[in-house]
Amino acid sequence: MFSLELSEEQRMIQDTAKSFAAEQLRPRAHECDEKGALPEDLLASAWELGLVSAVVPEELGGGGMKRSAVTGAIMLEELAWGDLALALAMVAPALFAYPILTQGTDQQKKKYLPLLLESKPAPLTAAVIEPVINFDLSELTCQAKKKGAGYLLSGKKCLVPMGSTAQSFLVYAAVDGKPGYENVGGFIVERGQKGLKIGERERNMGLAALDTVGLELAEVEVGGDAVLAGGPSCDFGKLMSYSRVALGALAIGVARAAQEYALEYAKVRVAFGEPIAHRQAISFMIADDYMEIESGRLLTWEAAFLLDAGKDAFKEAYLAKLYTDQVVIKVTDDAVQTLGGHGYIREHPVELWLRNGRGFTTFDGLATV
Amino acid sequence: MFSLELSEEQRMIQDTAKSFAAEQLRPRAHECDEKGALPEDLLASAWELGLVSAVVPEELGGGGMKRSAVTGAIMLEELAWGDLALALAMVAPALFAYPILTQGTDQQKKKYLPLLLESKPAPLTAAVIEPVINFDLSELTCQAKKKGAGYLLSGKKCLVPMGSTAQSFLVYAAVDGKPGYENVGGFIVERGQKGLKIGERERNMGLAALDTVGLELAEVEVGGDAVLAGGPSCDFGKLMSYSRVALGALAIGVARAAQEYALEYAKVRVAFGEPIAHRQAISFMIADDYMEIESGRLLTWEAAFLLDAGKDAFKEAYLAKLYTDQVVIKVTDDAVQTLGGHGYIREHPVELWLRNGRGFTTFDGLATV
Amino acid sequence: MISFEVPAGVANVSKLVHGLAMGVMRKWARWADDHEHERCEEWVNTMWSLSKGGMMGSMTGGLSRKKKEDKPKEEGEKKKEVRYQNLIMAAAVEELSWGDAGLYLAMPFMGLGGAAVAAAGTEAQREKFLKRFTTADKPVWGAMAITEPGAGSDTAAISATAELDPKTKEWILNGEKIFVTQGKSSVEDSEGFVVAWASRDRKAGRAGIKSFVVEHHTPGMKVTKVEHKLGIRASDTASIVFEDCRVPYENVLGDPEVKEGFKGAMATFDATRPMVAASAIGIGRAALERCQELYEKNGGKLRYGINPNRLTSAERDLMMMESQVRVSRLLTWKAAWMADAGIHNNLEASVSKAKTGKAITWVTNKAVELLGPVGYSKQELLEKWLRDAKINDIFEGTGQINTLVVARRIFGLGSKELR
Amino acid sequence: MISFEVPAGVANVSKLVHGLAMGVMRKWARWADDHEHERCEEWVNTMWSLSKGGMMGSMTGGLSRKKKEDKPKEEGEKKKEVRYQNLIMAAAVEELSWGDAGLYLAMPFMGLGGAAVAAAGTEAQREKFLKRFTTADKPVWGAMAITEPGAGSDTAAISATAELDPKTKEWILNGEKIFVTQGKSSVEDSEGFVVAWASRDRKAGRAGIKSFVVEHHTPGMKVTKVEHKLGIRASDTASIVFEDCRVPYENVLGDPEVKEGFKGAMATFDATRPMVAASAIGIGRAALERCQELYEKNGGKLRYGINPNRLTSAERDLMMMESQVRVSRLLTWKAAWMADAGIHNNLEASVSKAKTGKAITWVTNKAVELLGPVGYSKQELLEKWLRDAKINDIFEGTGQINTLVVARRIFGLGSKELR
Repeated sequence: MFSLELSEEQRMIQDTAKSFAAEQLRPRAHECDEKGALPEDLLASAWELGLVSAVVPEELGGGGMKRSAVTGAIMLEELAWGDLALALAMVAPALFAYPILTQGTDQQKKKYLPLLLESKPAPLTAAVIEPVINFDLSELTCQAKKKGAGYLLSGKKCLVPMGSTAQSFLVYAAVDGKPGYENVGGFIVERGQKGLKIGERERNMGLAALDTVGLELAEVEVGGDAVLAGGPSCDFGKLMSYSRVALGALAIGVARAAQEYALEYAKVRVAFGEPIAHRQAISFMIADDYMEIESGRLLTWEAAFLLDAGKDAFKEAYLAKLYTDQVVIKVTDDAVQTLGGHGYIREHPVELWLRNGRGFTTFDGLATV
Repeated sequence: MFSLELSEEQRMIQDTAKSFAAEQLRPRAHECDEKGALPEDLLASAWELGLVSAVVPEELGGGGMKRSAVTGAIMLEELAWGDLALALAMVAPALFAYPILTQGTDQQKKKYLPLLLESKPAPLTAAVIEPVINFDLSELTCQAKKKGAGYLLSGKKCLVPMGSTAQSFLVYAAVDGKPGYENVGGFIVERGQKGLKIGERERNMGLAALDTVGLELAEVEVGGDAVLAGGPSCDFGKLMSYSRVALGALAIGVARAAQEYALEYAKVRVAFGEPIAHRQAISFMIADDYMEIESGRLLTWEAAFLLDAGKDAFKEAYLAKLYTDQVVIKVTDDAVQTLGGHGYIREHPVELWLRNGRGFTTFDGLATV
Repeated sequence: MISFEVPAGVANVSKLVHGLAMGVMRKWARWADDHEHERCEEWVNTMWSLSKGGMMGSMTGGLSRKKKEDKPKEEGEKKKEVRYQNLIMAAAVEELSWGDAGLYLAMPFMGLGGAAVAAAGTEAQREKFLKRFTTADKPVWGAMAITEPGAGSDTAAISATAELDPKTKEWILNGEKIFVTQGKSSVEDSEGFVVAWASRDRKAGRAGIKSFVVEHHTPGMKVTKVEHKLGIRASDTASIVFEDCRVPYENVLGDPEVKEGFKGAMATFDATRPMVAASAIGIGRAALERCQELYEKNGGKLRYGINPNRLTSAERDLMMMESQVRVSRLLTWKAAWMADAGIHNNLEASVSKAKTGKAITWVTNKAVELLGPVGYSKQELLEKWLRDAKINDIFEGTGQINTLVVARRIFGLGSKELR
Repeated sequence: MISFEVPAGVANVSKLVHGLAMGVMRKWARWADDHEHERCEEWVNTMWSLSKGGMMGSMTGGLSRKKKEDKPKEEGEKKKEVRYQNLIMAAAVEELSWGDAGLYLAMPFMGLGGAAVAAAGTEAQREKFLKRFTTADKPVWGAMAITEPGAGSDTAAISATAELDPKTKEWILNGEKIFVTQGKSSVEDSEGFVVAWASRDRKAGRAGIKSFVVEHHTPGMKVTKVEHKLGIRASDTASIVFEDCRVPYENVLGDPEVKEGFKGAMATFDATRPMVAASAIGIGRAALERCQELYEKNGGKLRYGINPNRLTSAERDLMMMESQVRVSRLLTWKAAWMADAGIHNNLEASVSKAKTGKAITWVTNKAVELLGPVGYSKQELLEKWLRDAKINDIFEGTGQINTLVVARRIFGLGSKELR
């Protein structure tokens, strides 16, 4: 029944993520951003937390933990509070593995899920976003044409996380050129396959520390066994609802980081003889941000709860993402504004959060819970 | 060259309108609203100012003043500051007469324009708005079908100002059912014509003091000589640009009334030991409103200036109206908020301005300059 | 464990009250708006018969009872099942306001005055003052009188006084109260009462402020004005003047001594603010639903899932309206649930009120805007909902006051630093 | 008479500078963003040759000259033809920032420091300090140093000190300045100068604050840091420390005595704030135009004139972006025109800055949002424009500070009441 109290397990996972974020991520986020890289050791220690791999079924050697979107949302908020790039890098393998877990064939599960149990991050990722204006999940320009028992994939993708080193890509494409979520298929493409060109590391406003690449697919041939759910299409709407919940939680994490930082700054920064927190123009703005963060979190959690309860939640997850997209834009801008000139320089993290936060309206499919 | 200084003439007209608004309108606005009527004497004295009729050409016995949208905007802002219902009542005859002035045939001019010179408000008005959802000027549901030399008009109109007593109505309709501004025609319909049903006085959220009615037209037959510009269509885009400028100015007038009232209230209302103006949550909100009013006014004036310069200004007038529509909504809400409980009771005028202000998004074609 | 499952008790009340709202309230909504200062007999009588049947009591008793039941738990003690009284109340208020916010406020009911008695009164006071709401022959109202011409949000500035007559042991009240919801109904039109805030000792500031139950028709008390309002016109909003109005000693609520009485009074806001939010949500939902209905009737579709930039402007507005209603409800339910679970909810109560007041004002404005002439006309209720909704950003603490509470709490600043 | 006709002088400058912006600035924009702390030689040399040719002087001299020419007019005197120097400058700044806001700030130019000399300096000081900007062999920069680690918007809190050595008649400066635009270029990389604000008498508060011209490479002055920034990376933003830095007596600007020096210093904001707004407008227009272009290339149309609720969400956003850019320009032109016409524009200068800073931040954010992956990628300049634009809501007074100025003016309240 209605409650907003975390379960023991949720609290444990939250604590784990929170500590890791505070101790490992936050102190290194600036350096990672400036260098444009997440060091191997950081990725490895993040992976060792086992936050992504716990859901591998027991029969495949995993912990068999029940997958929970709510718990995932709680975890991702904390990680994104630490650093968004790392949080996205951590869940990149899940972008491949979780759809296999829920919709994959037995053969696909056996082949790929055990990779999550390795000590190093599994070299798996997914390709959803396309480098076009008005990119729309219901009208993918990447196409899959039937050929024999399999498909020929053609099109372009971008913002593929950890794509430079990934071995296997779950590529989403419109089957036979038909629009609509219901006609989207997931196709497993292996690095080195003929027709697959993996682009240079991308350069974006934010996420500099995260390895993202573009893909060009020129009639890449995919066998029938490499089609998610046995094909032709999969339950893409459900996959995207999980993604939206994840992105909502990540956006809230970034926003919360910014709001808390601005709040602390306002308490100590003195102007005109008093801390600027004493001015309503500052404190009301931050109070408003606090309320918007609460709002976005509850919307996201509710959508997550519905997914966990086996509901469709397509609308709820969509609305939650629309909402949190705007929350993170507002709050990170307000944080820079609160710090004034100090917010504009890269010594303080708020400008990084602003840059990262500007991507959420674009990040469809870039994370999952 | 660029200047925001009023000309002598503009200043004179502004002063006239301002005094009338302060002395005649503001003190009686509440009573008019509660009673749902504009007293005859008020209408008559407003008409006597000659603000609408000055443009009647000399050859028809008028003053032959050059029509200026800028001057009109200045005047309407002042009148609306006094009372929107009266301002709209005052310009209602212009809704009929000005299109005749600029686009009418000689015969139409001779027949109708001298009515403006009478001592009582000319019983002329226009019918633009339709009682439908998604009402769109470019897709009027009121239709004009060719019949002989004239047309048969069918459809519904609403928010026809001063319609209960008007003798002649300029009714806009889509000619032969074609969409687009370019296919809208203006048709003169006289009270009592067969097929014309003039509805009961309307009841709306605001504008209670203004007489507005709905019209039902069932194959009302209009002769060829009663078609604006000789027909079939007129320059409806231009007419609507003038209307948008007028509505922009009226919206700014209402908003300014509210902003000034809230400002004065905040200076004297004491809470927690000081005037509430000393709190940034209040004073910044009102400062912001001041800036938005300035913004809306300049956008409106620029569009008006372009019209006066003979430019199309279709886009500029449209954008100005879009902008001012939102300004008046925000500012009047803020004013009620500033007064708190006192803003919610009808003793103070802010709630009236809020109600009137909510209509601007709907008032297409309800005024002109 | 985090759960958004609606408790059965809540769902039942929602359903029950929704029927009432649909069946009785909606049909009188426009009439009541048009007939300010008149009583809607069918509504009052329906609600009175239900109150006497215990329905209102079961809905509203909870708000007051929780304080006693939710004493600090001993460590290790198995947590008691949460009883959701506040949540049930929020659900009921939402539905009533979905029906009509003015009629909701005008229903014969103990109101905030009764709630204060229930919360701060002794057993004897409860017995004496509250019994009437389930036993009287005719409808009865209760009211709360706090605001004064010179004291709105700044309740510490209250200038009404209560002097103790040592001879008769009576309180002598003097002062003027305004914006008393159902004030006239409570003290002139029924055998109800008003709870008036007054100061025993103006030098003591907040600590001197006490609340006094003043029975209907008490000599020296006079309703001097009933306001004409923007919205919620079905409800009477009265000015009440006290001139040497004598009240029995035992009618003071809580400790009559001058010491920290004020904090307790302010704490009732933690219970009432989420209810004001719930009322706003009911109105907002009514507007949203009607708007969606008309939009869809008119051939519009809501294409959830596509690139938001490709939605129509109306579609996007409708979705944002929907989100705002949902968000408002979630925040309100959080605050109510915390009260039910015995968790201090001062911050969350103000969050729910501040956010909801603003959000629903926006929602109802958008609804009118989206429907154009149809929205602006009195043929639909949309324009009325806009007017009704606005009060929720004003009474029980304006949006600004509630934001101030939120800011003070999250910054950990007092009223001297963050003013 | 009200007129929105663009004066020919303004139109000419716009056209001229637009060519420069298109031809030189745009091609280096991304490079300059990627190579923070490096000088873009082609740009600097191009602008230097133009400065020496007098172009920059003709553009910028106006800002300073207006004060002398626009002495209060005698009644009845025929009004002089307005010369539009401020408007011309605003137009130039808009175009330069349309090209690239970072490069605009980095151009060899007397900058705010030079403007202060021009506005507050004597004829001899102007001759001595400003001549170099048209005559030097190599590019020269001027800078203004106001902000300190502990004094941002609160310029009265400046703690840098200027002590007069009675023996040598030199000023001895001590203190740390931060956020000095083109600080390094002015005092280390060229034969320029910085105008530093320091207090002669900290007890005197604002009245004790004076500004001092400190020549490049003056001993005791050191650039201690060059910031890494969110945007406008082509421009250097330096920290400068003064340690017993000796400056000739005649380098003080304005009256060296302690009396009301501050108000004059603040008044320069009335001239500079509209120019900051103009810079924001240039960026916003660049983003708007590119966004419209890509939207239309992609098959989108802008259907002005239809019911706004029927527009697509992107269409409506684009129209609102367009309105915001237009509004910002109109407000800015108003403030600039008032300066040109000799009308006190303190309120309007702050209005233009406050509104524009916020409006253009929103516009550039929307542009990135509307274009999705294309907007977020560095392959387009949109993401850069977003980063560049934000500074305009911060420097020369944050949005909050400018709103405070507006509020104080319209309420007629002083800094003690409205803090």
